[in-house]
Amino acid sequence: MTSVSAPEPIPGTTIFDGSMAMRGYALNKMCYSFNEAESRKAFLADEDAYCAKYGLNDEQKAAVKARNVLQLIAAGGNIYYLAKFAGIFGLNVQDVGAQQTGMTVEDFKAKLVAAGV
Amino acid sequence: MTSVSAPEPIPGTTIFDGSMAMRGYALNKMCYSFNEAESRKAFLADEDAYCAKYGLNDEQKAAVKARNVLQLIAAGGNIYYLAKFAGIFGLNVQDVGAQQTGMTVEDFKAKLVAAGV
Amino acid sequence: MARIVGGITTSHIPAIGNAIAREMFEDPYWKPFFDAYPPVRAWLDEVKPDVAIVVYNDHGLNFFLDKMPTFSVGAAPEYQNKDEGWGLQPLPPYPGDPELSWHIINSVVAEDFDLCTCQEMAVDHGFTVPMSLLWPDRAKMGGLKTIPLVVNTVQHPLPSPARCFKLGQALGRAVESFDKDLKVVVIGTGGLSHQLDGERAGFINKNFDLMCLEKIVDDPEALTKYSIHDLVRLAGAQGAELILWLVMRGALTGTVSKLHSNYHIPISNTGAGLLLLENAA
Amino acid sequence: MARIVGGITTSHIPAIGNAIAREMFEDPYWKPFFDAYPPVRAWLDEVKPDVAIVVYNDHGLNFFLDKMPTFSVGAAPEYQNKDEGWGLQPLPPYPGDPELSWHIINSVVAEDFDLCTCQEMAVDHGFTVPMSLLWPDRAKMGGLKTIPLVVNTVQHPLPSPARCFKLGQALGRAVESFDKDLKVVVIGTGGLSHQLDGERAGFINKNFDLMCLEKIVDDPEALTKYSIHDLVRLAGAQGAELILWLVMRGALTGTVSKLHSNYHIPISNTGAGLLLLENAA
Ligand SMILES: [Fe+3]
Ligand SMILES: [Fe+3]
Repeated sequence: MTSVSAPEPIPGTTIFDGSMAMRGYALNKMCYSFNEAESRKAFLADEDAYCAKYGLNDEQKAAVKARNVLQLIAAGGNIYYLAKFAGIFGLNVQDVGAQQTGMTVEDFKAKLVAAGV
Repeated sequence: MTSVSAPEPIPGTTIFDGSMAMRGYALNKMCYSFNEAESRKAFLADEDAYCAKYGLNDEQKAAVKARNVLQLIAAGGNIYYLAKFAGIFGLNVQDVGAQQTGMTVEDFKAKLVAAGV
Repeated sequence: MARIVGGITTSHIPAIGNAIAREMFEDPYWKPFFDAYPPVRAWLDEVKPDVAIVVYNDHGLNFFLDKMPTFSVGAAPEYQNKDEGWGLQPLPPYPGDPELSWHIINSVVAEDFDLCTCQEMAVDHGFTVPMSLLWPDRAKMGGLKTIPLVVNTVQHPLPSPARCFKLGQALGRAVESFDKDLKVVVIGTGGLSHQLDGERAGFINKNFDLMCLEKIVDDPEALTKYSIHDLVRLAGAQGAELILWLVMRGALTGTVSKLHSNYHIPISNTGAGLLLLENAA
Repeated sequence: MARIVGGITTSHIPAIGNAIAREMFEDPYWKPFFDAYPPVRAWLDEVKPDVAIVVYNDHGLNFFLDKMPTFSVGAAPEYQNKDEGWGLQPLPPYPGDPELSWHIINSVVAEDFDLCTCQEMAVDHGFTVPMSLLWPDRAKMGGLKTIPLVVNTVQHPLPSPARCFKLGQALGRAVESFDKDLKVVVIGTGGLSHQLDGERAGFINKNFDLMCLEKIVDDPEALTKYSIHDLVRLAGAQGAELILWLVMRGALTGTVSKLHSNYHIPISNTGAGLLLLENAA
């Protein structure tokens, strides 16, 4: 069953597989709730209570508080659900990309343009 | 694609397939809600309003009103969801079987016992 | 490595749940049914499996027609039993084994089975009734963990008997490639012949059931030749639940021997079949 | 009989939805992207398909991890677009074709694909952005009906490229056995290379994308040799969306010719590929 054994890791890349899915379930469930305007409002009104309601662990709570995407991913966050969290603060995937790569948004965008040359 | 073309009908048996599923969607969705005690209560409190809320058509409303299982099936009801409707009135699958076959519950049970001989 | 120590088939009729709740074990209607179970419990007591994979169909508790998967595998740390609407009291939750669940999911998806994975899943009588029959005393479950495997029997098209058997075979390979010393039992629930709906309600086919009880042991491939439509015609609309047994049987990859069997008509509207199959390496 | 008249690939990036909403068609960043679409629209205008099958991945609107199916097919009379949480205004619903949906479901399940069937389904930007790009004027859609086909790319294990291609082939056979004179177009959405998450965010692989744009036309089997892990490594974590293109390509059973293509870097974090493939009988 070689297809099932874990292949070489890919640098800078977390595969969202079963083990990440288990770790991140509560966090992702909270982020999934942000599809609804009321949930986003409730989160903004009382962030701590909202995180507690979804049963986030301490690592997840700290990552949420820090708005830190790499920490959120390490805590089991899935980028598709995290995008809804980022959206609350008006951040798009380029802002998120810049934060994760430690670049300014301008530099991150320039890097993308350069990929086309 | 012979496996997809419709095979011989089976007397007294409705296959709950796509066409039945389309026909019965509203009815089955209502019955699915009866998993929850509050929904059962709301139905009992105002049956017409509850049926209207789920968008039942006239055939379905009439079948619900008549507590008639064969009519409910003809209107697209699926037995698994209908069982939850029957449960509201304390009817089990033998009561439902008797009603559909036009037998008394005692005769229906006797028929089942006879199948074992 | 993990090993599948055996397979069990048992009916999962809700009325059984009621009878258990009311402790009707000595009632003349129920006695011939309940009396068949002690030998299976004794075997479980002796073998002490670590995990039970329970193959059943959801009856409209966890899944509705808005999202109706063909095959679903639970990957939750525990499984809640919930109100199904007609009076069965919900039982305490069952512990899951998410690590083994994910191993199975990875292995089986790699073999081209298109699973639905469920990290939260409410289990209904299709799961709880067999568990209560096999482990009437929760204290005796010890550290037993469970994995629900749900097959669509609610809305046609259902997966064919052949497809279900193949899923079972892939499940067997998955379990036996899991790198932990676990004893796993696979439980195929439901059946045998019954029909709840329509003018043919109450249909039971004893001859067909007895044939299935025989073939499933030594010649399960014979049963995979039937189409779903054949099963509905021969075993009744809900008799198509035989496909759940075929998933279980497919998972037994070793030398299979029948240690115990029983057949009883009727329980509620159903011909109830019980089998204990040992899977020797 | 129904016929698949062609296949289209297009990116489905949410930023495109924003740019459309703000009518940024002449903006220097967007112009080279939007300018590629008129030839495809002209073809659609001429061919006037009756049904569009849209192959996409749900990005966390209709499905959550409690029930995550591998392959889902919509069977609803209409599909609602809903709030995804980050500002895209929901669009009016899209009409479905439940009759063709059920024909496809019956046909494909009979070929051992274990679908999840959805009689209610909210569609997200993965579906709506391609629709807006191809039919910017809803009035020009005429009686066009839609069928969403959703592939899991959110949670591993994903179905392999080979499995997705085979699903496409089964889809092609299903459509072409439908007893109604319909012209069907299949739209493979998403891709090409991109990665949103991790320290490697912003990864784009132009050479790999250009290779895909070539191979998908004349030698799609070559792409089915990759594993999902290969795709993540070569095309980025979300570049695995290439499997959606492979479903589309599998459905083109006739003589395939490329009528139009475009490739542009970057749109948002992505290499955006557009292809119009004609499927001659
Ligand atoms: Fe059942
Ligand atoms: Fe996408």
